[in-house]
Amino acid sequence: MTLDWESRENTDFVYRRYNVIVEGPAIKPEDDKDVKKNMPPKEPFRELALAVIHGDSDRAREATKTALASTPPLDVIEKGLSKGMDAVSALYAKGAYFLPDVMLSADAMMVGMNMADAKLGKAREKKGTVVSFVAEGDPHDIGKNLVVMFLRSNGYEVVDLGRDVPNADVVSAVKKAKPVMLTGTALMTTTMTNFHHVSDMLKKEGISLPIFGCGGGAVKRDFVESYDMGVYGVKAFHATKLADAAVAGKTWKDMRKEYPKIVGEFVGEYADRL
Amino acid sequence: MTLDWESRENTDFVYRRYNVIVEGPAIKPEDDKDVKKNMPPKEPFRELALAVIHGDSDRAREATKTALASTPPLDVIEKGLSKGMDAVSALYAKGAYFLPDVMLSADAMMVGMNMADAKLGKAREKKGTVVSFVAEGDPHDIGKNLVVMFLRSNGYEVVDLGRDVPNADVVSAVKKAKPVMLTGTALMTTTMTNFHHVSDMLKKEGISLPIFGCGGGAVKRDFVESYDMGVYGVKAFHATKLADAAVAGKTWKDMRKEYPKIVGEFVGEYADRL
Amino acid sequence: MGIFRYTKLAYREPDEMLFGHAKFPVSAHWGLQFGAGYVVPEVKVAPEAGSERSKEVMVKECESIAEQAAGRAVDIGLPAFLLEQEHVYQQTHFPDWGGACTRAQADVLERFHNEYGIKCGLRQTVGDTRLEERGGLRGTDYDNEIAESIEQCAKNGASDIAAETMGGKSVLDYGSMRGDIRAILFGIGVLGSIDMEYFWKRAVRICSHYNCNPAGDTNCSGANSVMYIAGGLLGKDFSHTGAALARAISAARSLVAVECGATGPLKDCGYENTIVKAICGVPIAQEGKNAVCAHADVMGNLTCQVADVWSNESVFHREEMGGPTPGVWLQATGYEAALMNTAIQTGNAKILRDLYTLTDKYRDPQGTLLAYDNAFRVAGAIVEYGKDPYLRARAAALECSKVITEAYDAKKLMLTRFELDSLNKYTSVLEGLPMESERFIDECMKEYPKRIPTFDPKSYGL
Amino acid sequence: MGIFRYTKLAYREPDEMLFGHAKFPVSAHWGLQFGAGYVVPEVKVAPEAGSERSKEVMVKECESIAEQAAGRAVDIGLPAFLLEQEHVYQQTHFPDWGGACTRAQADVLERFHNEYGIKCGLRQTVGDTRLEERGGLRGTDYDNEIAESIEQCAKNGASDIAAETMGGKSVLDYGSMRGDIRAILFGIGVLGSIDMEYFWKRAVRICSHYNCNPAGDTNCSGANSVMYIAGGLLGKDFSHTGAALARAISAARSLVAVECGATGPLKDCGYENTIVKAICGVPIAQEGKNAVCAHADVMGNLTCQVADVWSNESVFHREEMGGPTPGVWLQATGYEAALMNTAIQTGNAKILRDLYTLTDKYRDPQGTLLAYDNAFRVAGAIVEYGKDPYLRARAAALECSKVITEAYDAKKLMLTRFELDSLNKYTSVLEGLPMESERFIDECMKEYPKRIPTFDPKSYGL
Amino acid sequence: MNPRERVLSVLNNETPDKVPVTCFTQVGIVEAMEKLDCAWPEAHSDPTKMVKLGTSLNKLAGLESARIPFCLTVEAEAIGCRVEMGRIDRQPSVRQAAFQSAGEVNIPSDFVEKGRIPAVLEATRMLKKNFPELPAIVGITGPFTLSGHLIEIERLVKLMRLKPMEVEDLLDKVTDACTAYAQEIVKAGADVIVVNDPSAAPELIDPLSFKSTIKPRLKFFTQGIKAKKVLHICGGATPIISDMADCGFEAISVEDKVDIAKAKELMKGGARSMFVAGRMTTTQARIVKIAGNVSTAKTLFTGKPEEVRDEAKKALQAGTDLLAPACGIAPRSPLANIKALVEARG
Ligand code: B12
Ligand code: B12
Ligand code: SF4
Ligand code: SF4
Ligand SMILES: [Zn+2]
Ligand SMILES: [Zn+2]
Ligand SMILES: [Zn+2]
Repeated sequence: MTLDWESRENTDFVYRRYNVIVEGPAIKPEDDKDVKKNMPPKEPFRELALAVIHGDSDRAREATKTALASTPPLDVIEKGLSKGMDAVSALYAKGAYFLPDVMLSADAMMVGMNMADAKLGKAREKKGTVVSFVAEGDPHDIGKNLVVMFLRSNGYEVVDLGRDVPNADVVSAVKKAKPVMLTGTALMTTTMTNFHHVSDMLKKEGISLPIFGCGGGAVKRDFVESYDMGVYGVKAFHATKLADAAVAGKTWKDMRKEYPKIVGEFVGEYADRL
Repeated sequence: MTLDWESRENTDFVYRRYNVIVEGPAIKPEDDKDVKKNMPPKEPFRELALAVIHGDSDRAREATKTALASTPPLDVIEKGLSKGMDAVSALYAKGAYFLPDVMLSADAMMVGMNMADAKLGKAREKKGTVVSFVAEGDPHDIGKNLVVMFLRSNGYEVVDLGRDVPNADVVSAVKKAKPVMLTGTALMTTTMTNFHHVSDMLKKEGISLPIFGCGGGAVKRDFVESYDMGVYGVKAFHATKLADAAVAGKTWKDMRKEYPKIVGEFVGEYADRL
Repeated sequence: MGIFRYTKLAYREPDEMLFGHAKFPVSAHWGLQFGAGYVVPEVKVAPEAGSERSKEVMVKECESIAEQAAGRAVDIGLPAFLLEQEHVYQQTHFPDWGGACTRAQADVLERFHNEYGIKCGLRQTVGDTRLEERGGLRGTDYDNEIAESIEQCAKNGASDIAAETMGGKSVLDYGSMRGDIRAILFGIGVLGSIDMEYFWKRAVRICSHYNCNPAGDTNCSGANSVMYIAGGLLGKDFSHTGAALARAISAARSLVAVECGATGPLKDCGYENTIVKAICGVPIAQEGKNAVCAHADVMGNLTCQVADVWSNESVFHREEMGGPTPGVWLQATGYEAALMNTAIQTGNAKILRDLYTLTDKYRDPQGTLLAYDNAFRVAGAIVEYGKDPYLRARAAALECSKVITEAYDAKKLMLTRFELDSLNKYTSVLEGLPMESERFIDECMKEYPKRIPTFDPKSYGL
Repeated sequence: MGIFRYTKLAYREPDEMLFGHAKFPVSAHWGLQFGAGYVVPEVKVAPEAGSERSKEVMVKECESIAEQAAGRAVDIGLPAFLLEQEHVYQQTHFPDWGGACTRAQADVLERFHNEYGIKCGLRQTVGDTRLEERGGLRGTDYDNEIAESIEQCAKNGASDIAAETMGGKSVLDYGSMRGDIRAILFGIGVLGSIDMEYFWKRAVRICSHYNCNPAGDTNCSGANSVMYIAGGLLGKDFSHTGAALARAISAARSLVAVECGATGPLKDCGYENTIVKAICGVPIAQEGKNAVCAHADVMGNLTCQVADVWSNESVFHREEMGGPTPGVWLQATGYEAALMNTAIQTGNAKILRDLYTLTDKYRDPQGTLLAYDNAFRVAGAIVEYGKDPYLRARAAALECSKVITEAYDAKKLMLTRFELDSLNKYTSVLEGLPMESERFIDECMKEYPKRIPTFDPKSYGL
Repeated sequence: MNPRERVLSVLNNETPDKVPVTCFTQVGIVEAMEKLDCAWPEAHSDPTKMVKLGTSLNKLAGLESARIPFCLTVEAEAIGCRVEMGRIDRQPSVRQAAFQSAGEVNIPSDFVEKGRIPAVLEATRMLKKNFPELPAIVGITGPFTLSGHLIEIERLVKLMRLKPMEVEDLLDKVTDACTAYAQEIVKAGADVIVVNDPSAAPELIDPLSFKSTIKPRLKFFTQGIKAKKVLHICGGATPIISDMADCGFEAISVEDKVDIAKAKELMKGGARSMFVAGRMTTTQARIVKIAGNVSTAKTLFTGKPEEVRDEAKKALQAGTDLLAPACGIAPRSPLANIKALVEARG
């Protein structure tokens, strides 16, 4: 064009995109300020993280391949892919990402992680094992699936029992896997009561106490804290922080008290614990 | 100016002064062919007419004085002054004369007419009476003033109620003056509604229906024809033709139907009535 | 008590004048400024027929006008706009109507301002309901109502108050219908100026108590009536050169509001505003090619040249296929303002200004007069005699005559015989007028009171 | 029988494109030219409701529209203008009505041309009265009437014939209601193009027998419908990025009329005309800020950029305070055209063009697409696949997506999430479509006929 | 006015003599099943029991509703999903999706003759015949939720980003099926069709996808149905309220997460102006009726009758047009609480 516009115009006097003003601009995820400050600045890590953030499995495959040529597999996971997943958590938390985005990112993450694991040869040492289930009679498993996905992409071994899981099965799985933590999900008032039973059964078995996090639609903190071992989990990605805490030796009582500190953010449901 | 215009512009692509393009040389009004054939050939009438045509009040005063010395006052008016005014209307209608010309001619006509009337002693018989007003709340009276002027110089008695006239005053003036026609003018959407009220009030009074012509800026034919007695007047000088028609017994319904015929010319607003 | 009179121009040369830029910008609430480096679009819509039947209906009507305008502004991304409501009779006659309508519109604008951050302003133009033939212009009920209506509007959220007062109208009408330039000069230049002083001293005082600017006053009743009668190129009810003279005269009169303390933006229909701006540097509103709904002027582009607010003219409140008229016409003025603002922001404003001006400069003698360089000359003539309202009005007319004659002689402006003859005739009349205000007034007072029944000298302290 | 297909652009670079200038200017009777170095204002007014009650009334109505427009043109000194009459149903359905109305208007224009030397033109836009669900688009009575009406208009003095045909509308409507970009591509890009070929081969043949130009055809029923549904900035019934894609697609379709022999000026409401002009260099009409009577588009200035005719949009035939609408709106477009012509004559046209463009280039993604430099890129994508109507439509959409994405990436164009997400979604759909026309059509034919009851494949020879 | 007239008058945009107390979501509770011998799981497939249970809360508590069926698996089962039928206090649920990918989905045109659909249609006819004074309300699964059943909700959600065209095609097919099924129900005599589309809630998909992908289908659906229509979407539906209102339903039904007063406010806002057929018109976004929203999870299930009354009063104050539970009534909810709900209207 004959006129050089961009350098001179203060477009604010010519037009204003009110839709953008009231809805907020669509910014690229990597431009989000919370993401920006935690992004790995250097390659190949940046590209790995970006592939995850964009939920692009193909890109993740390429990036991992390239990275593995020069970088230790563990670094690929921890300094690259995982950082991407952290960004996704942040975006999900602030409402910029939605379920589909998170699931695609998880897929991309898994693609990379599996490649890295394969390269590693021997099984990568997991941070620990977690058992996850949806309460008996409850078909709502999306929340649980998210939890599993976050845990896996953060280096945990997860035994996923699925949905509508009889209480007895939960107990025997725990006996077998010896997890650092057990996650239960229930979305219905009529199914959440199963948590109570599971707690009692575990106690009865005298099993060394695993930690017990639960969340979901109808379930509220009061209810979860009404039985032993219960910790009310709020967001699916909190599960990883809770598991880390469990590995670090925190008990379910500590977790109830220190939830916001452990997950590292303000949590409405635990407002009284800040 | 920053831009150097004169040297470059081909103004023909920007504007064209059609008035300059179409105007021929100026001819004297009395040489106009339509005027010529209706001019009184003999003195003193010719001089009376000429004084009016030229809108020269002083000349009219002189001519009338001279004429009255030898001629009956009625002839002075009808064979002299009026002929001049007829010529003026013709010139106005064909676009050779304009508002100022007409106003000045009207002034000259009035000077002579008043003198003749005075000489006559008793009141000269008028063609009829018309009541004119501008709607309540409306200060726009130029159009109305024109109407009054045309009517007066065409031999009508006009009761000029002025502008911003309360509806009740209009009705009582009509009751008192028993006019052949009532002219209302309104230029604003918010004042024209008064016509409707006046119409209703007159109907309620059961007054024999006078004709009701209205015009002005915001007022449209549709609106005027939405109440009884309303006839939409387009040009101020149409008022005289309409009054003549009223005197000849045309009703408001006739006028709506025959407007273009009555005023004797194509009228855009009545295009469907041609 | 005298008022301040301009004896100097606000600008050193015409080229300093530019749309969107005034020497003395004005701020209004809701974030709006005038003349501060951008052009503000304006819209005004006449309340629908019948809406005057009750206060409630009128308030609703005004509210919906505001709502429709603001909605469209946001929909097409206008950064700012000014809503004007020209009072119908009742809004001035019953001051509480004026107040309530203002409040309703202010609330709408405030809501949009808060929700979208759009800059907006609300102008209330009171009606001049005074009638010379009904008790005169001063101290009647009509007159007092106007003052009260101004107060109500100012109090209820108007960002500015304007008017189109009618002082001198009786004499002006007489003159314009007869082509009597002396009557026009007397009506607009002398009587108009006297009445303006009366009217605006008071209006400025009232506004000063509120967060509301006294904007100014156009010579709608004078120069615009004449322009109207003059009509299009083929119209001949009044010569266009004569209309130009009336316009020049009106500048000397409209200036008075500013001398009394009005701040601008001067009202859009004051085609004389370019001249006034040259003198006092206040922001001005203008109308032109987006006022086709109401006027068939012959300078649709030219009036953009130094406008700070760009407006339509009162239009019926109804539906177009493109939506309700408040939105439609704001869109029209909004896009033109956007073009001007782009030019400002890209550094091309002076080029665009000149394109606007040149498009109409020689289309008609009225355009020739008002082209900003010529307007500047007329402004100079006015301030030369700045202290005397009569003399400065006369000087304005004579300079206008010179401007037009020169353009004609240079063969830039073509004139018909009718236009040239009447210009010459009027000029010789003007030249023959006395150089003393008092003598001129005496002469006029000998003639006009007896000729013009509606003329009420005491309305002007005469 | 194949038709000529464009595989090259008419201009070497975007900067060559300019308002008032077309590579291939067109002449019409009454002294008018298009694209010959000046911009022609256009006006169109819809006949009043009820005027269709008889042929006589309709003829009078059309005559008075012509009269009022021409009168105003002269009154404000316009050097030239184009009158367009968009047919109401009866004018096409009864070809003798169309002929008589044309004759009446032609007579008025001829009279003004003779009296004042004003240049004028008369465009008759026939209505597409065909309905797919009523016997299909070809060979029905409806279809034959259209041909006859074209002939009657051409014979009776029209200087050009235009249309806004509706081929593909059934599928397009389905697609736009569901945000289904594939259906939009199929409806406009494939079906629309097929029908255009059928319609315009015939129209061109008819016009060739008379002193009448076949002008062209906009995608009013397609891309404009989508644009309407998309609405203002806050409208969300269809994303504005999606509307831009539909617009890009429509260029590949509207081009077909020219390929069949249409000469321009292409009809005003084809916002895609900038793209078409880049390809074939014919003059174009455009509408924008003076079409507010009908459209709330978001690019009122931008569309001036390369217009050869500047138009309003159909407006009610009624009175404004400023006079009857034919005059009012011709005055509006006339003044804008005058500004452009001043710019041309003073050598500032490119600056003004860029001001127009930049005012709206980033107001909305639709403006981004149509800014002449970007439009030029899309035109390039079209001619690259010029031989295949489907592939070129797809290419247009993909280039459009690229243009918008780049502007967004460069942070010049702001987008909401909705706009960006839908753009991404549509783009991925488009990218996934087959590269063979036949396969695409097969796929579509498997889906749409059963879903869309009004869709009549045999109307397209499918 | 009888209950039917009362409910329909609201949906007809007329003024009822009093606000109806009704239910557009599932009404089966254990107490009623036991009292009237119409227990789950049989009541899911036996038309006579279905009618009994569907009208049970009217009979026992005066609720102004006859509502069938009681789950969201009827269509999924007919199309080929494996469904587990649950027990007296647990609804059926989909155990296995019918298809592995969106492209595979193939809905036989005779699916309305399969599974429990004939039972639902038969029950509808019986309702119409035997309970003329009650509004016959029949629920169906919304297109998005049903699509989720057919290919797995998570797969569906991911596809929305990866292969949007496949989702579009799938949704079109499923919408056609929903329409066909609903038309059968209307033919059988239903007064009101309730579309339950829980998976379209903002908890699962972002509001913009609802607008751009789901809303057009719902709009298309409503155009084809000649009965009164109600849309129920669970969860925190506030961000999509104005779009829900704009789909052509006479009413929308919302959960207790939604503040009814705010929802009404939101409906008023929205697009101020738009083009219709080349004309710019100022549209008030469509204002439709709202049903709801006494919490089923908390109040009706575990709360005391007084708490039910209080919450119902709040809903009335907030302007609910049809007083109703926030969603499907929990099967173990006490009958006393339903009675309290009805009484709360006062
Ligand atoms: C989608 C949905 C469905 C889908 C489920 C698909 C699926 N595969 O999951 C379908 C359509 C199948 C469905 C069916 C039913 N549903 Co449902 N459904 C919902 C809905 C709308 C959204 C649930 C959801 O997926 N949310 C998104 C996920 C991501 O959130 P989430 O699971 O809560 O997980 C989050 C947190 O809780 C946390 N979290 C979860 N677990 C854990 C664990 C740990 C350790 C941590 C830290 C965090 C954590 O992380 C996530 C956020 O990051 C809710 C409404 C609502 N407001 O929640 C109703 C809801 C759950 N459904 C309800 C009902 C009643 C039903 C039905 C009974 C309806 C019927 N009449 O048929 C049937 C169930 C039939 C049966 N067999 O019993 C009711 C339950 C009411 C009650 N009684 O308590 C709800 C609450 C709606 C309401 N208005 O009350 N439903
Ligand atoms: C001049 C003028 C004024 C002058 C009036 C001077 C005067 N003494 O008349 C002044 C400045 C005072 C004025 C004031 C206002 N005006 Co003013 N004014 C105009 C203007 C520009 C021209 C009117 C005019 O004189 N035309 C010339 C005469 C000769 O025409 P006419 O009266 O229409 O008459 C012709 C025909 O109608 C016909 N005719 C008339 N009566 C009759 C009767 C019969 C029987 C027949 C046969 C024919 C006929 O004959 C004439 C032609 O030959 C119009 C614009 C326009 N488009 O009309 C606005 C206009 C009328 N004004 C308008 C407005 C808003 C106002 C104000 C309210 C502004 C304000 N807020 O201050 C004020 C009024 C204040 C109040 N008190 O209420 C609006 C009205 C809008 C609306 N609501 O409908 C208009 C339409 C302009 C616009 N578009 O905004 N105005
Ligand atoms: S300018 Fe025109 S409209 Fe404005 S007030 Fe004067 S006449 Fe009235
Ligand atoms: S959540 Fe409630 S409402 Fe939503 S479907 Fe499930 S039961 Fe029905
Ligand atoms: Zn004015
Ligand atoms: Zn069109
Ligand atoms: Zn069009």
